[in-house]
Order: sequence, then structure tokens, then C-alpha cells
Amino acid sequence: MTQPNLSVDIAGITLRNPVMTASGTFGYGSEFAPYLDLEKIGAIITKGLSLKPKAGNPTPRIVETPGGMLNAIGLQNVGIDTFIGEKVPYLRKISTPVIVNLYGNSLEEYGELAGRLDGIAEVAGIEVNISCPNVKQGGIVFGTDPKAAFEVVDLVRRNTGKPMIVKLSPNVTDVVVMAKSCVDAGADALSLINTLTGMAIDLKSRRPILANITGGLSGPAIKPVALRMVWQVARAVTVPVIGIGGIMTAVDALEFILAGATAVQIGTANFLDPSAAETIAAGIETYLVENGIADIRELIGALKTDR
Amino acid sequence: MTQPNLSVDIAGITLRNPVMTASGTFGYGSEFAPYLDLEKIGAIITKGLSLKPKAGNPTPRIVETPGGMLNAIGLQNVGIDTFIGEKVPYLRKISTPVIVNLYGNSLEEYGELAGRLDGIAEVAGIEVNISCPNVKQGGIVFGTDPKAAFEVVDLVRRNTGKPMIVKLSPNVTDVVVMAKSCVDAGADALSLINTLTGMAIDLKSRRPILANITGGLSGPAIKPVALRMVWQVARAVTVPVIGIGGIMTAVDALEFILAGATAVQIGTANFLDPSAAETIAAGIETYLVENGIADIRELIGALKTDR
Amino acid sequence: MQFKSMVLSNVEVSPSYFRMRMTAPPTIGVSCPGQFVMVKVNPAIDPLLRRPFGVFDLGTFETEFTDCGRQTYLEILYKVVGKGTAMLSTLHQGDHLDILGPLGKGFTLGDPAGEKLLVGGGVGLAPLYYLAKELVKESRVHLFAGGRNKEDILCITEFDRLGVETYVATDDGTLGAQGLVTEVLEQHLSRAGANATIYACGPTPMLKAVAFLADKYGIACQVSLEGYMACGVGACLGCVVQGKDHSEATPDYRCVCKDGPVFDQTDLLWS
Amino acid sequence: MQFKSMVLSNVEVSPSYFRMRMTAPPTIGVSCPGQFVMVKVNPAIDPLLRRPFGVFDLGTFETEFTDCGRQTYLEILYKVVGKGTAMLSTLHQGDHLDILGPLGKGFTLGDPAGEKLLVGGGVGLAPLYYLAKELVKESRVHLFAGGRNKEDILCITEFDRLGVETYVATDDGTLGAQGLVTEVLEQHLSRAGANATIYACGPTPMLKAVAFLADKYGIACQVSLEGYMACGVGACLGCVVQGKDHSEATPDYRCVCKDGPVFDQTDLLWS
Ligand SMILES: Cc1cc2nc3c(=O)[nH]c(=O)nc-3n(C[C@H](O)[C@H](O)[C@H](O)COP(=O)(O)OP(=O)(O)OC[C@H]3O[C@@H](n4cnc5c(N)ncnc54)[C@H](O)[C@@H]3O)c2cc1C
Ligand SMILES: Cc1cc2nc3c(=O)[nH]c(=O)nc-3n(C[C@H](O)[C@H](O)[C@H](O)COP(=O)(O)OP(=O)(O)OC[C@H]3O[C@@H](n4cnc5c(N)ncnc54)[C@H](O)[C@@H]3O)c2cc1C
Ligand SMILES: Cc1cc2nc3c(=O)[nH]c(=O)nc-3n(C[C@H](O)[C@H](O)[C@H](O)COP(=O)(O)O)c2cc1C
Ligand SMILES: Cc1cc2nc3c(=O)[nH]c(=O)nc-3n(C[C@H](O)[C@H](O)[C@H](O)COP(=O)(O)O)c2cc1C
Ligand code: FES
Ligand code: FES
Repeated sequence: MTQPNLSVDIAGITLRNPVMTASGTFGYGSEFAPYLDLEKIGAIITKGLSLKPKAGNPTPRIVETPGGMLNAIGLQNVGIDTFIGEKVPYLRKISTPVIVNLYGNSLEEYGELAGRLDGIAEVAGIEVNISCPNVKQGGIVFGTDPKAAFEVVDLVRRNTGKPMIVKLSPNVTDVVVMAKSCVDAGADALSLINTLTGMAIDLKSRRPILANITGGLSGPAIKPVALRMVWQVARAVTVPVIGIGGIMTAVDALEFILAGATAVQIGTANFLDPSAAETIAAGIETYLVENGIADIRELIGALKTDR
Repeated sequence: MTQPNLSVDIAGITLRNPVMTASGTFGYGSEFAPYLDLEKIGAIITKGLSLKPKAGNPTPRIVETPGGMLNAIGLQNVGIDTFIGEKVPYLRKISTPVIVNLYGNSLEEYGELAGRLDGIAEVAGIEVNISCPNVKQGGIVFGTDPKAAFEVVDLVRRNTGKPMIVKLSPNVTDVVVMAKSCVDAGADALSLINTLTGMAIDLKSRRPILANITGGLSGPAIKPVALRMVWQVARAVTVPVIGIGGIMTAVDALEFILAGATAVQIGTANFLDPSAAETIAAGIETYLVENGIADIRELIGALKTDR
Repeated sequence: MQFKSMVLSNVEVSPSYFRMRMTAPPTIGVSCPGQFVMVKVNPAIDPLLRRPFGVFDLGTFETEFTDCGRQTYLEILYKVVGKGTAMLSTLHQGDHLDILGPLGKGFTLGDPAGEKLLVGGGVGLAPLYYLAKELVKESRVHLFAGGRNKEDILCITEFDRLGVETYVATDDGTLGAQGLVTEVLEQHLSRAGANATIYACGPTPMLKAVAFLADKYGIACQVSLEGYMACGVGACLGCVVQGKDHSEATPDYRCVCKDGPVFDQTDLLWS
Repeated sequence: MQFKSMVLSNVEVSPSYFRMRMTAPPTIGVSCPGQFVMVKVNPAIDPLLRRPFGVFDLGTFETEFTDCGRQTYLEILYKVVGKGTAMLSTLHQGDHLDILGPLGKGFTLGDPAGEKLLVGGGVGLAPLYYLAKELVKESRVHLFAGGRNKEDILCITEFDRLGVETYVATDDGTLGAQGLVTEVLEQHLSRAGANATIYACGPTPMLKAVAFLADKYGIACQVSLEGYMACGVGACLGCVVQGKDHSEATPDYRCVCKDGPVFDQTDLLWS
């Protein structure tokens, strides 16, 4: 059999295979270069970027939980200026598309940031993280209110010509409502899920383990929730969906693809195995070969739900 | 040191210790009698009861997931008539309070069922499961809409003089809003969390593993989410809160109590160790003794969140 | 009952099939062959749930390590199919397991005068060995063992040694007759007495075919089913199968774990 | 690098302290003492994250099992404190582990002429052994080992054998001087040369006290820190500590995993 096609298109970005790395779990890519071949993965999504450098939360920032982990990094990042000065030159050296995950603490910050990134050729696209509190509006999270989400996405849309992925929060009653709102506002693709809000307590000290009290749950534990949401959203929208949440193996990734994901992102798995993204991409290829599937696109949304 | 006090009061029901068994995971109690002493646990919550017998979903109904399991039993149960005829006589033999978990597929069913249970002396209290679709209203789940939840709880309140616990769904944007709505409608106590909606896929057959496609996620995987929600709700309401979700050990139970739970429920753990509830109750006692704590109530909500 | 057990041996009897012997308390009461145990493979949460396995054998042996000079053991015969069984297969003598059981309702031995026809597909053989051990005491016992190839045909010499007459069929003919085990069974059924009983365990399609034959020849038939289980004690309602009177309006679900795993085939709805 | 390793030995050297030797590829490049490895205790998801351990020793031994007749090994010295280390302690020779490392920036050996003062609290001793091995080649090395009681004082004879002068202090006086190791250190500092260097690893309060003494006596001091880690390679930002110029407005967070674990004490904000 000839080589199967693994390439997919997300919002106009061509990926050599559907395996991307999730924001905040892969640094700016260079950290992982000693462990895998960055040219063998579909895309790199960089750590959440903001306009100004952000200190992030005090420590402890991470804690292991059953089958998962909580993080409350607090979106620490270098800010757009340092990003342009120090990170972009490295990204120029790799041919794999680099997608910049961004966030703001106000509507205006989102808009301005998107505008500044629009001019940078090395940025193949942007992923808008809307799981952030709107500091100006009493801290309500953009991504949990369809109207607030619409406003953010709409503003970003007007400030960028780049392919725009919107990353959805799972901490909502109806993820489909949120998804539709973002698509209506101009999202070219949706990625989900971000982390579930959780908490861990230390009995001895009688304190929350995380300095921030609550944090975001990721890892295998959340996979069933992520799979369900991806399935719900993929059936409800026409833009491509990117599946994220607890993907550890090629089998996990293929399950998300069956559920309707055009691509997947690998997050926590990078910590357990820094070559995970490459291994998973290779595993998908092997699966296609062994099952005589000529094109990965045959599997997207191919889940059979009749009985 | 003298024996510590483990007894707590939930909505007027006195529990000898704060460890209850969660609905749907402990049958009607008798199934577990060979493995533990039912007189050593705080309360038994029976399988979700409906007015008419309910067939439940086709199989497969359960599947293991990373650190958890999905179930889509479909609330199979014998219905109120058989419950009264066949189950109540057994319950009469044990002194541990028995709380009946109930649900309806319409507002009216909830009301009628509550009314019928009101007259049964063996029933110490009721736990209203609002994580059910309102069949008459296009299937929207009562427990995900504050108004629908208010209506259900309000109606049940008017049909019962028994202590009433309302069991909250975690599949919502803001669990505090739901909690307040239920308290406003007359809930004497709140229990949380019910299962998170999830999904599992079999790559080989390209089908969902559960016949029902989606199911409810329980077990250690969900503990961080449950702990966070219990903490949020306990700070926001004045009625007692019962913590549920992935509790496997006495340490887990104590963490929920620190977060604000007056009692806890043991669910999935019963499957791994049928004596789990008794073991956990004993473990809590040991902890109190070893730490010189005279009364479990000293720990309720004792989490320190200042830094 | 629930007990801590120690692995005594864990041997690969055929590629990916293992036979594990472990300690059991002397008070372990297996009320009848066909019951099963739920094994917690390790104390961690991965895998989370217990795994069900039929009782392959039960007995005692002499030892100097107990006061009474004897030790009770339990054996299971299992196939590595996924995570839990893969982990089981790596255990060594001296490793510990947590066991729940014996559970469920097993086989009814019935009238000793009748011929006993055991039908096992692949690892479905597991509960039939302990059954055969009981049956041979008073009855004439035949075993029909089927599989895809010779590697799926397990422990035949052990059955031989009990005095059981064995018949083998494999899909590829690498052992015994080529074809389905039900074909070999049918040849035998056509001349079996009316008081014969079939005892079958194996994949569902095989059980269906066996039940069909039992009906056709009017011969009593008990089948041992599998079902995805969480609790093993009839509480979670995860493992149910439809009883003969089942309908949506008047549900008749039976728990494989508590009402079974062994059922009279006429009590089930074979859809 | 990331490699599969086989356990060669795993010995309890003191109650709840273990020393594990495992295979490593010959190309494993430890650039300097003080680096660490991230160990995946088992391939399951419980525990999920890798666990960080300092490199206690590294070397080769003769063996007939490799072509070149030698095998590289790596040693860690660890204390059982939770789930991951408890599981590690049950591993036997022949068991497999997945290792990431060596990672991070270790100790700077500096001017050989200066006296080298190693300060270890409890299992904080771990990275100091490999450091001492390197330092003794050219320098005079002292070790100050502290703990709650004599069982926390590890591998002192190994340091002795290297020619290191060892001083011990325990809280309860069951070994060495009674009191804090920093008290013993201070006695020595008062007569140490200005070109001496302190190398410290242990609990944070001890490191703080050591850094305070280093300032007081104007002596260079490198400290090895701990931090909760997920990635180990500087990507997750979980393990950070505040650098000397840190403020909310101009954040100066350093990754323990990548910028450390060893820092010059003057580069850190000791709040
Ligand atoms: C009453 C009963 C008796 C059994 N006796 C035996 C026996 O003697 N020997 C033997 O080899 N097997 C037996 N099985 C099947 C055995 O339980 C499964 O092969 C085993 O649980 C697979 O676990 P795994 O982790 O390797 O597979 P995975 O596929 O990783 O398991 C995932 C989940 O599915 C469940 N599962 C997978 N396959 C089955 C199955 N066929 N039946 C029920 N649950 C399943 C597992 O228990 C687990 O919860 C029996 C099953 C039942 C219900
Ligand atoms: C750079 C570095 C080097 C270390 N070197 C050694 C060594 O040589 N010998 C040794 O015994 N210990 C060392 N530690 C500490 C060791 O990593 C922890 O004791 C170990 O991770 C505890 O795992 P556990 O599963 O037993 O404990 P648990 O408490 O169950 O672990 C839960 C989580 O907390 C983390 N954690 C717990 N304690 C610590 C800690 N002190 N530091 C960092 N993370 C922690 C674990 O990694 C895990 O993610 C080192 C830590 C770091 C950061
Ligand atoms: C340490 C850490 C940091 C993260 N930082 C970000 C971030 O900056 N922006 C973002 O959109 N998501 C962030 N995430 C969420 C991940 O991108 C991903 O959505 C989530 O972890 C679920 O996937 P997983 O289960 O594969 O890890 C972070 C996750 C982790 C664990
Ligand atoms: C098999 C199964 C059946 C359940 N049935 C019910 C039910 O009938 N009514 C209900 O309110 N909750 C039901 N639940 C939810 C549990 O009571 C509990 O809220 C949930 O499992 C989380 O707790 P755990 O993680 O300890 O299992 C069921 C859970 C399981 C696993
Ligand atoms: S396994 Fe729970 S009812 Fe059968
Ligand atoms: S452990 Fe991830 S940045 Fe240090």
C-alpha cells in the first residue's frame, strides 16, 4: 500500500499530520527539541501569550491528582515584546506551523494582541484562549458566557487576518451553545477542551495544595469529558474541531478523530514522555497502514452511533 | 482521650458518622451486608427510585476509563410499588437511616413520588436527583437550569415533610447558582456531585462503548472537580453540604469535610472494596483520635485559605 | 467473602493463556462450580475496577507453612486481552492480590444418571474444569472444546486425566476436527439421551448456537455468560442481560453477577 | 536524554531510605554533579507524573553482558515519602524504568584551591556524593550532614572512603553533635578561607539558614532546590522559584528544573 495521507487542513493551515502540541505544555517548542523531531509533528501551539509580561501565580502551581494533574501556573509568560524579540527567531528555523495561543484580561487586550501578532509572518495562526477572567467585568470568565465569548472572538476577528482557532472551556452547562457563539463571531476552527476547574487539599496542613486554591485539571482523567464535548460540538458546527484532553496514545487520538476532531492536541502527555507527540503521530500512521486506510480524513467523525 | 464524636446532623437526620453510601452504588444495602456491618455507617442512600418500574438502558452500561468509570444504567429500578412491597421490609431491620434517592421524568412525577414516600416511616429522608431530563420539556435536564431546579424542589417540598436533600449536577457553568436556587426552593441539605457527562469509544468497532453513547463519569478521576464544587457551594449556602466524588479513603473524606462537607457519600469505591464505607468511617475515627480532635464538627469547613 | 491472596504460581499454558494458582482461606465456600471471583489486580487506580474470572480449580495441598499442615488454593485460567490481564500475567509467586468471591450462581449438577456434555469455547473452558471434577464423581462427562486454532485449546490433558471424553474442533483444523465446536456437538446430540445436560461457556455466538441446538434436540442446557461488571454483587446493575419475559414496559433484566453467571438457557431472551 | 533502564539493585540503606542502582546508556552525559533525573515509576497512570531524583552516583562496572565488557550505571538515593517512592521501593533487579535526564544545571566546581564545604540535610545528601567524588580529585572537601536522628544520616562511610572529612549533627543527638547542622557549619565557617565554597542541599529552612551564614561570612554558596515538577525541561512553569529581582510588576521567576536545581544563593529571593 502507498503511504497514507495524514495531512489535514485547519482554518487554512496545512498540517503534515493531525498531531499538535497543546498550549502551556510544550513551552515554545525548543524545550522539547532534544527529545523529538519538531518536523514530525503537525503544529506547535505556544504558551499562552499576553500583551504585558505576566508573573503568574505563587507556588505550588501544580499537583498530581488521580489520573491527572491540576495546574495554576497563572498564565506566566514573557509578554508580546519579548516573544517577538526572543522566541520568534527560533520559530523561524522550523517548518512546522507555529500557532500562538493568546489571552487578555480585558476585551481590549485581546484585540490589541491579535492586531500585533497579525503582522508577524512566523505566526501561522492564533488560538484564542477564552478561559480567562475578564478583570474589568468582575472576573467573570469570557469562555463561560456566550455573549462575552462572542464579543472577544468578534473583536479578535476584526483585528486579524490570520487563521483563528478559538479554544473552549469545558466548565459550562452547554458547550454547544458556546461553540456556536464563537463560530458566529468568526472562529475558523474550535479547539477543546481546556482544563476543568478543580482543587486539591493537603490534610496535614489543612490548606489547599495550590497557592491559587483552585487549578485546571488535565490528563487522562478528563478524557471521557473531552471526548463527549468534542463529539457534541463536531456534530453541531461546520468548522473543524481540534480535540484535546488526556490524549496519551495514538489510540486515544484516533478516538477523538472518530468523534469528529480534524486534529488533536497533546498536553499533559508531553510531561510523561517528551516525545509523545511524535510517537502518537507515528502511531496514527501505523494504524492507517495496518488497516488499509488511505486518508486520515476517512476517519474524521466516522463514529457509528446507530445500533 | 475519650472517644471522639463522629455524629453529625443532616437536615434533622442524625448520622452516627458522616459516611453515607451513594445512590446507585450500594443497591438497597442488603447486597453489601455480607461485606460490612451496615450498623457502622452513617446512612444508606438507595438506588434512584421512580414512580413506575424503569427498564434502564441497553448494555453495555459501564466502562472503565482512566482512574474512573462511565455508567449509563439508565436509572433502572423496581418502581415505588415493588420498593414498598419488597425493599422496605428489609430496611426495617437496620437502625442506620435509609434515605431514598428519587427522580422523575416530569415535574408531576417528582411531586407524586415525594408524596407517596412521605407516608413511609422507614424512610428517614429523601435525596432528590435533579440530574434527569424533563421528558415533557424537550429533555432539558432539570439540574442544569436554576428555574427548572427551583420548580422541582419547590414542588417536592410541598409534597413532603421528610428531610429533603437535593443532589446537584456538576455539568453546569455555575454550581453556586444552582445550589442557591435549590436552597431557596426549600432544600434542607445539598449533596454534590453527581456524575460528569462523558463518553468512551471503541476504536476497533468505531462505536461508542456505551449503548447509550454517553454516560456519567465517577471515581477518583473526578475528585478534584467535586472538591472544588463542594468548597464553592459550602461557602455560599447555610444548609449542610454532603460531599461526593471519587472518595476512596478516609483521607479523601476528610479533605471533603475540610472543604465544607458535613458528611460524605461513597460511590464507586464500593465496587473496588465492598467494605469501603465502613473502612472509611473507621479511618476517620482513627484520624480524630490520633490528632486529638474531640469532634468531627471541628473539621467541617476548617480549610485555611489565607496565605 | 473478600480476602487477601498470595500468588503461588502463574504459568503460561499456551501463548497468552495463563493459569494462576493463589492462596485462599480454608473457609472459602464455593457453593457450586461455575462461580467466579473478582480480582483487584493492584491497589492503584489503574486499572480501577476488579476483573471477573471463573473458578478453574479449588483444592488444598500439603505445606509446612500453616498450622494445620494444609493450604487451600484457588486457580484461575485466563487469557491476556487487555490492561488488567496483561498486568496479572506479570505477577510472580509471592505477589499479593485482593479477591472478592466466590460470587454468583453456578452450574446445577442435576441427575447423575444423565450424560453431561460440556462445551467450552476458548478460555470459556475455565469454569468447566472445576465442574468436570465434580461431575465425574457420579456421571459420564464429555467435553467439546473449540477455538480458532490449537493454541486456543487449553488443558485438554487435565480433562483427560479426570476421565472426561474430549472432542476438539478448531476453525483452522490445527487440532481436532476442522470447523465449529457446535458441529461436533450436534453429531453427539443426535444420539444423546433425553436426560443429558449441556453446560456451555464461551463467546456469545457460540452460546447462541448451543442454545439453539438444545432447543432443537430438547436437551437441558445451562450457559455461563459474561458481562461488563463493576460491583459483582448485584448493586450497580451494570452487567444485566435480558430475561425471557423482557420488554421495555415490563423489564426483566437479570444480573450476570448475582442471578448468574450461569443461567438455564430457556430463561434468557436470545435476540 | 530519555532511556529505558533496568534496575540492578535496590537496597534499604537506612529505615525508609533506599539506594537504587540502574543501567544507563554509555552516552549518558552528566555535565556536572547536581543534575537530576525524572523517573517514570511505572507505565500506568498511577502515579501519573515523573518523580525527580538527584544523581547520587554514576559509573561503570565490568560485565560479560555487553559487547564492550562494561556497563554504565546510575544511582539514586531516595526516601520513601509518598506513593511514587513507595512503589519505587518495591522494585527488584530486572524491573524496568523510564528515565529522563540528566537534567538541569548542577554545581559549579570552581577554584580547586578553595575549601569545599558540603552541607546535606537528610536525603539532601543525595547529589552531594557525586559532587564529592569530583571535588576530592583536586580539593579539600568537608561534609556537614544533618538530620532528625541517626537514621537520617546516610552513607557517611562512603564519604569517608572518598577522603571527605565528615561532621554530623542530629536533632536528638543520636549521632554526632546534638543540634542543627548549621551550628556545626558556622563553627567551621568562622575559620574558613574566603575562597571556600558552600554546596548545600536539604530542606528549605536549612538552605535559608545556610544562605544567611554564607552572607554573614562572605562565602560563596550554591544551593540545590526542590520544586513540584511536571515536565522537568522548563516548559510547564510549574517548578519556579523567585529570582533576586522578582516583583509582581517585573517577574523574575526561575525554573528549578532548567535554570537550577542548583543556584548561586545570591541569585535567589529568600523571603
Ligand atoms: C463471570 C465472568 C467470568 C469470566 N471468567 C473468565 C475466565 O475464567 N478467564 C478469562 O480469561 N476471562 C474470563 N472472563 C472475562 C474477563 O473478565 C475479561 O477478559 C477481563 O476482565 C479483561 O480484562 P482486561 O483488563 O484484560 O481487558 P480490558 O479490555 O482492558 O478491560 C476493560 C474493561 O472491560 C471489561 N471486560 C473486558 N472484556 C470482558 C469480558 N469478556 N467480560 C467481562 N468484562 C470484560 C474488564 O473487566 C474491564 O472492566 C470472565 C468474565 C465474566 C463476566
Ligand atoms: C531536583 C530534585 C531532586 C530531588 N532529588 C531527590 C533525591 O535525590 N532523593 C529523594 O529522596 N528525593 C529527591 N527529591 C524529592 C523527590 O522528588 C520527592 O520526594 C518525590 O517526588 C516524592 O514522590 P512520592 O510519589 O513518593 O510523594 P507524593 O507526595 O505522593 O508525591 C506527590 C507529588 O508531589 C511531588 N513531590 C512530593 N514531594 C516533593 C519534593 N520534596 N520535591 C519535589 N516534588 C515533590 C511528587 O513528585 C509528585 O508529583 C528531589 C526533588 C527535586 C525537585
Ligand atoms: C501546565 C499547563 C499549562 C497550560 N497552559 C495553558 C495556556 O497557557 N493556554 C491554554 O489555552 N491552555 C493551557 N493549558 C491547557 C492545555 O493546553 C490543555 O487544554 C489541557 O491541558 C488538556 O489537555 P491534556 O489533558 O492533554 O493536558 C495548560 C495545561 C497545563 C497542564
Ligand atoms: C453505577 C452507578 C449508578 C448510579 N446511580 C445513581 C442514581 O440512581 N441516582 C443518583 O442520584 N446518582 C447515581 N449515581 C451517582 C453516584 O451516586 C455518585 O454521585 C457518583 O458516582 C460520584 O461519586 P463516586 O465518584 O464516589 O462514585 C450512580 C453512580 C454509579 C457509578
Ligand atoms: S456487576 Fe454490579 S450488578 Fe452485576
Ligand atoms: S518542571 Fe516544568 S518548568 Fe520546571
